[in-house]
This record gives sequence, structure tokens and C-alpha cells, in this order.
Amino acid sequence: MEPVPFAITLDVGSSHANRTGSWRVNRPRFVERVPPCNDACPAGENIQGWLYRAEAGDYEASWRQLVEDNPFPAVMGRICYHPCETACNRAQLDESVGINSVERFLGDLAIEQGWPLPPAGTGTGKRVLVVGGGPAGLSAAYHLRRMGHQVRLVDSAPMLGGMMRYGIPAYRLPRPVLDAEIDRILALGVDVVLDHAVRDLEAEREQGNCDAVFLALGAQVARRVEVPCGDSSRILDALSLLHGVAVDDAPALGRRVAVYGGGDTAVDAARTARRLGATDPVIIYHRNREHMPAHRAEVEEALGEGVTMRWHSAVSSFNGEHLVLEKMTVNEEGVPEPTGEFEQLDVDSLVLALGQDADLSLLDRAAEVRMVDGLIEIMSPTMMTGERGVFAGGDSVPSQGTATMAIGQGRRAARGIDAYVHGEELGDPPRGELASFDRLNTWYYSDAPRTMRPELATARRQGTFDEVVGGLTEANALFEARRCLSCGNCFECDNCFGVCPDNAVVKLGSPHGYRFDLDYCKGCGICAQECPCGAIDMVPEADMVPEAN
Amino acid sequence: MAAQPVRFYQVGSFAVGNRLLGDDDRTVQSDPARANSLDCGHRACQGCGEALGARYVLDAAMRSSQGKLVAINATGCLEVFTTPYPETAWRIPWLHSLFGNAPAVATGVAAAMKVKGRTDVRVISQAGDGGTVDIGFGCLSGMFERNDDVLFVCYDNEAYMNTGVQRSGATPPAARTATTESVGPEPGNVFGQGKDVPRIAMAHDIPYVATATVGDLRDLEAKVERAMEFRGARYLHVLVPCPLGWGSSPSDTIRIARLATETGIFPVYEAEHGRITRVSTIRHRTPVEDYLSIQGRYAHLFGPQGHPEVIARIQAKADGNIDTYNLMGEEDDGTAPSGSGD
Amino acid sequence: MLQQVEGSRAVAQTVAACRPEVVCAYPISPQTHIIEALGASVKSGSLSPCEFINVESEFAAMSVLIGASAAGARAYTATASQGLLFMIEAVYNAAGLGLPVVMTLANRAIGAPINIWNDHSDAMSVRDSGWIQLFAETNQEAADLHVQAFSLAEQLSLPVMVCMDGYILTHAVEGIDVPAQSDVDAFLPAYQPRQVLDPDTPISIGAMVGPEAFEEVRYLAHLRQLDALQLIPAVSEEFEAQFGRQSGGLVRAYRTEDAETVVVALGSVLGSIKDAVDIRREAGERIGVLGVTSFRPFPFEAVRQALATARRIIVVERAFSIGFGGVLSTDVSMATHDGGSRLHTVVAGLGGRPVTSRSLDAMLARAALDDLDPLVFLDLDRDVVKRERARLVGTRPPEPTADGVVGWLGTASGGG
Amino acid sequence: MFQVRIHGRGGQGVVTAAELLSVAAFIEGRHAQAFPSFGSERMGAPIVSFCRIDDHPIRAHEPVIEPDGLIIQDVTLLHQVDLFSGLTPEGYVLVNTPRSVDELGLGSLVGRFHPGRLASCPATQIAQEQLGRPLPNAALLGAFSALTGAVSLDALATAIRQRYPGEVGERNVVAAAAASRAIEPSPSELSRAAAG
Repeated sequence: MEPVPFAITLDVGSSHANRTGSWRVNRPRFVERVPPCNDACPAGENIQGWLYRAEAGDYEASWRQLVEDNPFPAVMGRICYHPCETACNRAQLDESVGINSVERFLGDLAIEQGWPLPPAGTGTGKRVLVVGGGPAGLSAAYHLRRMGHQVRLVDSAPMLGGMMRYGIPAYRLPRPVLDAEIDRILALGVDVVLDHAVRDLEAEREQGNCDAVFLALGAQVARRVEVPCGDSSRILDALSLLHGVAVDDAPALGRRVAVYGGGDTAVDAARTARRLGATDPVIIYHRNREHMPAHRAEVEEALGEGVTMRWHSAVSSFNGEHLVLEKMTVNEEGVPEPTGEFEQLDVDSLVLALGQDADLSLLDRAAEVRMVDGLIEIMSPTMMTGERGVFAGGDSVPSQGTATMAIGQGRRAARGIDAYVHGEELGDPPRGELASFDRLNTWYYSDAPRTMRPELATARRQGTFDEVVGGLTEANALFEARRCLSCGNCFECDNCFGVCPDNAVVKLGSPHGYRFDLDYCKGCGICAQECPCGAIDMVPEADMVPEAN
Repeated sequence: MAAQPVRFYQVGSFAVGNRLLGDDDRTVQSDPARANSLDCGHRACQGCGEALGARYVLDAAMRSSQGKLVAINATGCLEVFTTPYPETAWRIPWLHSLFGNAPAVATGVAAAMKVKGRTDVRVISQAGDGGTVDIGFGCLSGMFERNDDVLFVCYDNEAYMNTGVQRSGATPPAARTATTESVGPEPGNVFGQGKDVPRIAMAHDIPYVATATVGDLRDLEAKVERAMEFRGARYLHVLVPCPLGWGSSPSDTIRIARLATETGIFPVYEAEHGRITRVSTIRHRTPVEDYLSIQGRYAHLFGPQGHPEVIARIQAKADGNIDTYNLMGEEDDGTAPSGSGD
Repeated sequence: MLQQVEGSRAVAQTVAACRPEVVCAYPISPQTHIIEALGASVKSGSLSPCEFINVESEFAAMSVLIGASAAGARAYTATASQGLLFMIEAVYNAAGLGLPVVMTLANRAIGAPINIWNDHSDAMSVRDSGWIQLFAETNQEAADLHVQAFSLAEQLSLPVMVCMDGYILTHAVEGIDVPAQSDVDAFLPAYQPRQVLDPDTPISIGAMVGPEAFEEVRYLAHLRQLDALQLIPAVSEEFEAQFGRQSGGLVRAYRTEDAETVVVALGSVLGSIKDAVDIRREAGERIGVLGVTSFRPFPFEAVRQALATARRIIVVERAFSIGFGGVLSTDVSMATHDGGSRLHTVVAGLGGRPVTSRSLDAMLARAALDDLDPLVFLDLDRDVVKRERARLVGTRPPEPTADGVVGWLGTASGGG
Repeated sequence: MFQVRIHGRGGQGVVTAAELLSVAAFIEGRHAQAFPSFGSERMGAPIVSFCRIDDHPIRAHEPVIEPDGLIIQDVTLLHQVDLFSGLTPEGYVLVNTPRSVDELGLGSLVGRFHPGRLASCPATQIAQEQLGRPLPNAALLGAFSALTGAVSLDALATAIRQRYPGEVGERNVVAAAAASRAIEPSPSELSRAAAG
């Protein structure tokens, strides 16, 4: 064949000479935003991170990502009130991702598989005293060990776990699960001292010549109100009720049990009473359901179990048989006020669930540690108290008072302590931009409703302390994990690679993502517009320093 | 693109790819080894829907034909912006002859391949809406009627964009073009005109007819691959928004195409041997305003001097389509939603 | 083999012997017998492998050939008159892309008024298209030229049009020696395309070429036509060597040695002209004939030499450029502008009007008496024209009837 | 050169007749040319075809204006068309009719043309007998060869057999022969002279 005709016939590849990148006035750029779930997690978990691994079915990697921040997946998967799910963008699409249930699946799988936590770090020679073996203390101990510090963990109780063991009923958190996750931490080598109440912190610290202290004292002192009554033996507080049940020393309550209070503890108490044989436990609360601090799910389950509620009522007196209630009303400021109207309720016992206080007597000599509302005041984001080297967390500091929060504080304190013992100071960790729902291109996400965790038949629940809420099957967990929208972070869906009219996106292959070929990118912005998770920004060329991306 | 074995709810089956899929299950466009039949360096406008659609169509056809593909091109934007001497953006054998003869030229290529025993080589002919519904229509109908072994693809941007946005037989009612200006009592293109070429194609009883848009690229790819399973005359009508001619943002090209289907303005379906076999149902029904208001060519319908009555007529047309094609997927008539991985 | 056969069938048999791989058919008189016969031989299997495609228009016919040729197939069709005009865009395109398709043009007039009979207006309408245009004087030559056409087209990568007078040749039954398959196979190698659509070596054919290169593209096309001026005689000689008879070439001179008067023409009218010239030769007149076979490319040099001795050149044309005059005449005068000869244009046989040797003889007689106008309409019915002109006087401004043009050119009609 | 003009109506095989005549001449090794009067006439319309026979190559492709022989396939054309225009004084005329030339009222012609070169032939009747169909071509040509000697009956028979292989051809040959016998006397020598 002779050479092809001049000009009318052309050879392939010749268009590469035409660098259409010069047309561009806006340049695409990949960004990483903070997903709402991560943002909302009190324990500081990288939830999107471990869901991403779970989506691929690599559950161990997912679990390992999880325990980077929180050593209690199985516990959290049961008792966490999962603010992550409340924040989840997917809720605006169909239903939020069942993060908590996936966490529990991973936690249980880890226990079943006997996966060990990451090993302790190489010794630093530093010693840290941790007072209190609840979620905050154990979390701090775990992180401190991974940093290579020696940990002396003291607790006044005969067993570790704090409220997780003595406050939360077994039907919500089976003890073997708790034990398994605690043992896994202890396996990192923690010097544990039980049945040891610290009276004098300074003394304790010197004795163990510790470089730093973490106070995770909890709040075990039940608040009381003056209830005029004839027979005080018929009145007890929720904490001792739950504690008693936890140590197989359940008090006799009778058939008719009234619980006074509106928090989760009140609900736990009522449901516990039901299981102890109370036929019709009733919760008495001086406001209505909307104002009830207890978590919705807990209340739902309680109602399902036959617990009844009495709104706008305050206990005025109890003579051991007749419980006198005063009707309450709410004024325009929304503050409850007595009405002067009374009614009577016959009950066998009254359980008070009005909150708890911390016992801070051990700090009497620690002058620099400041207090606020009977709790330890925190002076820095790393949980340091007024006294240098003394850190605190959990229920003994002002906070939501959830186990998850406590675990997060333990972690933060550990980071602070690590810095402190190395003579450094940690500031606020930098906060990235939030990945909001409006940046998502939701058309690409197909509707996939959440998988509800199977629940025990309510019939079976009453009377037993069997776990109420079951776990997910592997298929369900995978399904749930894959409902994650990966808000604000590329998950390699290839959209940008596919939708570019100029083939100007280079696919680097997982996990490296993509690169923009600025020689040919005309800056049309389709990639940014069509990115499902909002991980691409268009930036004016004028603002760009001349460099390849 | 077959339904994914991996049910990946993160993106359902709608995004281009999915890091969890095996190579065999990947879309063509998610494959780094895709043909890029229409290569970079072409001179299409920013956000050109036709350039995007063409690469999708040809890459998919390349995969289906194991790289044995020849493309014919009618005169038009696609031809002009891909092959201005001395540069061509085509990586496949490609021939441009005239505006109105792309179907016939393809017939000739197919005949030559047949007579030479090269039945492994497949032939695609492509044109814009002008080259399809107007000037090329005679040749197209002849190619259909003879059932020549050609896949003809119309990239429909609803006007003569190459020459400066003049009305074509595919220009929708009320749309402003350079020859249907937005002035007078009936601004823009008039109602009651235009040609429904997919239906006309179906009337030829050819093996395969389908409509698609660049708003659902997986569906587009799937339809090309389906079309390539047939021999004989096949027709694919692809809606490709044109930022220049439609007065829309380049970044909105795909979004607008998607709205065209979600409003019911552009029904997406498949037909075999003259019978509709599958309709892409609307996932989130949307009022036509959402589609019209982001396009300059409909700007005269909005604002104080707007024409709500015209918008209402367009809505009525969209509703008519939803009815006719059962785009909401009401009562099970055997049509499944588009691309759904479920 | 010599046989008494219709011209169309002889051409069809010859084309079939050239083993075309794609043949397009769209009917238009007077070309129909050719494609009918080809269709039959494809259906019967005697011509195989070959795709015979009944297209929907002449525009499609040429378009299909463009695709087929670009894909490496030897491609053929036949048309005439309106059909050629309907495909004209594709005709230019085939030449521009350098695709060696071969087409028979059964010459016919162009309407309106609609007229199915012979003249050369159709061929003249595409003389600038870049095609090689060969005119057949006889049915024998029509058949032979097709064999040479494929050879020329494929060697030059240019399309070739074989023009034969509609009806006069296409429908005439005569003794024709139809080229034998074995000879054609020996003469015509398989088609080796200059460029081809092949997935193994992808190229883009038909780029858009702007001002920076378009003029060069056109000039290169012109040079290719000049190459053809060398190749056409060469192929004609090869043909004679293979088939044992003279056919084709650029021009054919008849009794022009020492001729003072030379009649120039295209196509079958040369027969009657030669009869008339023989008679006048016998009467001692120094007159000859020059038949032009290759109208495009136009062989200026060959024409100039053949007319070297001529003082009087009479171009008999079956076509007419309205508002101007002769078409072939213009080319001839350019070839002989420095020869000092007088040139007459004789427009004859428009729309199928017979060109009789009787009328030709009368015209030549007037020429011999130097009584022939520069532009003559042979056998023009003066009375009809006068009546029509008279009818129009005073009604509205004169319309450009033929006579109006003649008047404007300051000529009168001659002949019978 | 011997030039023939055939008159008939569309669909009667006028063109075929001219072609058969030319083929017969070709078979005899002579040069021949047959062609129709080009046009778009439909079935039933009066049409003509032409045939030239010569010992030298025939260059002209113009219509026959001064025929040496006329074949009138359809007698009903006699008074509608100027059938005899351009016919040379020595020319032949063959009319397809069972009636005699005199009966046709062509008396006026007898004076103008060579006596004995005007003949009629019941070709349609012969065809009806031999073929069972009114296709007069073969019979007419047989008669015409007898009348003019332009081509031999043998060559004509060969041409007919080429065109219509098998039974049909044979019957046509028989018809042609029968018709040629019906033409008496055959002044072939004269005609050859005329044709030469």
C-alpha cells in the first residue's frame, strides 16, 4: 500500500498533540472530609474507615481499624447509644447505616476468632496510675500500654468493668462478652489491684512512683430525695438494685414496683424489676416522654415488655404501701411546677433513679485539682485536671455520662499523658471540614433499607436476663456495611474516571485512587458534579500554585 | 454490563465502577485498559455530552467485538471536533463521508466485510440528530429496511449545534434555537412537530432499538453490549446534552440528562423486533421545571415574563410519556427498572 | 467472445468479468438493463463473491460504494441523468477521498422538462468532480473501457466514470466481442487499496482540512489527474496486447492527416460523423475527425497535436452550457488557442433528438463554404422558436428561450 | 446496407423481431444492428424498431430514416401512422394480415413501389396454429426472409432456436418456415441485389 493520502487521512494518536488542558479555568482536586459518623463518635472511632474494610468482607482488618481507637467493639455494639447513627447522612436518604450492629458483629467475631489486640509498645519506663477500672480507666490503660507505658490499675470493686458490670443489666450486656474484652486488654500486661479503695491520691501516686495519674472514679453515689415515708425498707436506689442483680444478690421488690426517674438507669431498673417478677412496673417521671433523658430505644423496649409510664407526676410520700403522687404541669419556660393535685398508687416498693454523684474524697489533699458541681473540672482537651500530671475522665468529670464517652476520654487522656510524660503539650486536634449531605450526589446510591437486628420475642424477655437484642448474620453485616455512603471520602467508584469526556482522569488502582491529567482536563467539572460522595472540589486555576496534582 | 454479583449498596449499580468487583464484572469504563476509542486531545466543548456518549458507545462496542470495530461518522460536531487536520482523536478505523449518508456508507463497509469473509469486524455508524432524523433519514430507513448489519447510533443534542444551534426535527417544543428564537407569542420551537425516530425504527421491525442517555452511563453501556449481540440493523438513540446549545453549565451535562429521564421528558426503553421489551423506570419523579429551569434555551419560560402555560404543556407531555411507557413501573408488566443491581 | 448482444448486457458481462465485490442498484432509464443483468448473475451465483445491494436512492448507491471501497472492496454501480445529480455530493466525495469506484453513466438529458433520452448534460455536470471520465464511441469500446476503468481507478486510487450514450448504445443490439473472463483475470489484478478501514491498522479517513492545507490537497488531486494522462494510454496499450484490439486511450484521430477541417466529438455520434466525413473525403475535402475518449483528465497536448493542421475546428456537442455555449468547445479552444484556427460549436442531439448524417452533411457543407456560425444548433426548429418569441412579445419581458440565448450570442442556427 | 423498420404495438415483440433479424444476419457472418425507437411508450401504443444489415461494420447509430424494408406487425396501424415515410422506391413491405394487399386498399401504394415487393402474410393465424398463441414474430420474419432474402431461413431458424431453446423454439421455426412458403414467388435474387 502506498502512503495514505495527504491531510484527508490521519494516523491514530495524533490528537495527543493538542493539550486541551490549556482551556481550563477551574481544576478538579480530591478532598478528604470528616464524615458525620466519625464526627459524632464520642469514642473517636474512624467509623467510615472500618466500614470501608468491612464492605470488602475483610472483617479482621475492619476490627483492627476499630480497636485502634476503641478496645470494646463487642460491648459498644450492645450498649452504645450510637450518636454516629443519629448523625449518619444516609438517614436523609432512607435509613441511617446500622453502624452499631456492624460494630457488634465485628466485636463478637473477634471474640469468637480470638483475635488479639495490637501488642503493647516497647517500654518507655514511664509508670501511670489509673484509678478506676470502668470504661474510661480500661480504655486509658489499653492505650497507655500500646504506647509502652507501665499501667497500675486500681479499683475498689472485686471485678473490673465499673458501671459496665455493676450498672448495666445482663440482658443488655452479657457478662462473658464484657469479660472477654477486658481480659484482652489485661493480656497486654496491666498491673491490676482490685478491692482497693484509694483514700489518698498523693500517697497512692508516690507509693507507685507514677509519672502520671488518670482518675476514672465513676459516679457510684446515688442521689436521694427526701421522701416522707413510714417504711424505708421499701425504698431503694436503682444503683443498688442493679448492683445487687449483678452480683446475684437481688433484693425482694414485690409484685408492684414503682421507679422514680426518667433516665436510662430508671428504665434499666424498671426492666430489671420486670425480670425479677414485678407484674406491672411503673416509671414515674415529672415531665413527659419528649423530655425524658432515657434513650428512645430503651424506652421502646421497656414499653414492649409491659413497663408502664406515669408522666407529669412527682413522688410526694410513700408509706410502704400507698405511694402519693403530685400531678405536675409545665410552665411557659418549660419548667415543671406542682399543681397541688394528688393521687395515690399502691406499690410494694419504690426504686429511686435520680442520678449519681462521684465520691471525690481521695482528692481532699490534691489542692490543685479543681471541682465543679461535685465533679472534677477538666482544663485541657487531653483531660488534664488543674494539677499537672493528673488527668481525669468518665462519670467523675462533667460529660454525657455514657460508657462510649468515657472510653473516648480514656483515649484522649492516654494521648495527653503520653505527651506529658515526654514533656510535651498537646493542643486541640485539627478539625477537618464536615462532609455534609448536600455535597452528596445521591442518585448513585440505590435505596437499601437498614437491616433490623432480630429481637427476642418480647414474651421470652420478661423474666429472663437473656440478651434482648441479637446480632447480625455475616450477610446482614456486609449488607449494612455496604450501605455506608463514604461521605466526603473517595471510595473508588470509578465515576470520575468514567464520566470525564476528555479521558483526563487516570485510574491508579486500589488503594491509590485517581489522578487528574491536567494536560487534557478542560475543567468542565462533571467529575466533581458526579462524585457520589463529594470528594472532588473545583478550584479556580488562579488560586493554584503551578504544580502537577 | 450484567447485574453485579456483589450487591454494593454504597453505589447500588449506578456508579461506573466498584472496587470490589472482579475484572469480568467490571463496566468497560471502569477498566483502565478500556479502548478510549475517542481519545483525549479532541476539541469538544467543556462538558460535551456527545464526546462522553461516543466514548462509552464505542468502547463498549470495542469490547463486544474484541477490538474488531469500524466506525462511520456523519458530518457534525463529533466529526469536526475529533478530526481537524492534522489531528485525529480516533483510535479505531474511522471514516467520514458526508452529512446525510452515514447509514449507507456503513452498509457499504458491512457489505465489504461480508464479501471478504471478515464477519468478525463489526460496523457502527454514528450521527447527530440532524444527520439522523433529518438529512440522513432516507439512508437510515433504507439501511433499516434492508436489515444491513450495522449499529446506528444517534447522539441527540436536539439541534444543529455544529452550525450554531439551529432547529432540527429533534428539537423539543419551546426550546430556543437560532432558527426558533424566543420571541413572539409562541417563543421557541412550536408544539406538534418533530420526529420520534426510535419508534419509526421499531416500525421497520429491526432486531434491536433502544434509547439511552448519558445520565445513566451503565445503562448506555449495557444497551450497546446488548445491541452488539444481534446481527442486522440496530438503532441506539442517545440523549446527549450540549452545554453550548442548551445554555447549561458544562458540569451539569450528566445531571440534565438524568433529569430528562426522571421527569419523563425522555423515555428510556429497549425494543426487540418492534416490541418494547424493557423500560427504565423513574427512580425519583421530578417536575419538568427542574429540568427546564437550568437550561438557557428555556429561560424565556421563567421569570416575570415567563410562560407557565407552556411549562404546563411540557409537563403534560412528560406525564403522557410516563403513562405511555409506564415509566413509574406501576402494575408489573414485566419491565424492570434500569440498571438496578437488585 | 463475439456475440450479437445488447450494449447493456455486454457491459454487464464485462463488469461481472472484472469481479466487483459490491454492486449497488438503483433503477433509472436507460441504465436499468445493466444492473438487472448484474443482479441476475449475482443471484445465479455466476458472479461470486459479490454483494448486490438494492439501495433506496442514487445518493445511497454512491455512498454504499464509498464505504465498500474504503473497506477494500472493488465497487461498481451505474446511473444516469437525475440519478447522477442526486448522488452528486457523494460523487465529489468519492473523488476527494480517492476511492477507486467505477460507475457507468448511461448518458441522458437532465430535466426540467423531464426527458429520458440521450445527451451529455449529465456527464458535463460533474466534469469538475475529480473523477476520470471516459467516453465510449461504440458498444465494443463501452465494454472494453470498463476493464480499463477498474485498472486505472485502482492504480491511481481515483474513481472512474465510463460514459456511454443512453439508448443509442445501451439499447442497441450489435456484434460485440465481450472480454473473456480469462483475459480479464490476466489483465486486472486483485484490488490493492491505497488506504483501507482495518481494525489491525486503524486510520481516520475523511478529516476536516482547513485553509492551511486545502489548496495543497486540491493541487495534489490535480497532479494525480495529470498522472492519469500518462497512464490512460499505457493501460490502453496493455489492453491491446492482452485483448488484441484497440480501445480507450486519450483521443482517437480519424483521417486528420492533412485535414483542414476537423470535427471533434464525444461518444457514439462519432459514427455518423465518420460516415459523413468519408463521403466528403471521397469528394476531395480535406476533413477529418477527432474523437475524445478521455474527457477528464482533458488531454490538451494530444488534442493540440491532432488539430495541428486544422484551420477549421467543428466541435459537435451533445451538451450545452446555458447562457454560454459549448462545453467541450471551451476545452478544445484552450488546447488550440494559439493555433489560429476557427472554432465552431455545433450543439446537436439534445434530449435524444437524432443526429443524422444527413443533417451533419448539410452542416459540414455550410462550413466548407465558410457559412457556419460560431454557435450552431443542429436541426433547431426555427418556426417554433419564432412563434414562441412572437407570442411573448408585449406580454412580459422576453424569457431566455434557446433562441433568446442564440440572439444574445449574436448567432443564427445552421443545419437543416 | 439493408435497413429495416418494424411497426407494431407495445407488447407485440417489435423490438424482439428486430433483434432476431440482426442475430440471423450475425449468424450469417454479416454486420447487423438492432435497436428500438427509444421512448417510454406503454403496452398497446404504436412503436417501431430498426435493424441494419451490412457487409461492413456499421458506425452510425441514428434511427433508420430511409428503410429498405418495412414490417407491419399490426394491420390496424395502416391508417393511423405514416408507415411508409422514407421507404425507398425499391423497398419491401410485409403486412401481417390474412387479407391480400389489394383487399387492404393499398392500391395507391402499388404504383409508388416495386410490384411484387408488397406482400401480406397471415402470420398471426400461422402462429395460432403452430404455437397456440398469437405471436406473429417468427412467422413474419420467415415471410420477410422469403420476400427479401435479407437473411436466410436457416440463419433465422438458428437465431430463433438461440432465443427460444427447446419446444417453443422448434414450433416458432416451423411457423417461420410455413410463413415463408406462403410468400410466392420469392424474388430473392433481386432483393440481394438491392441489399448489396
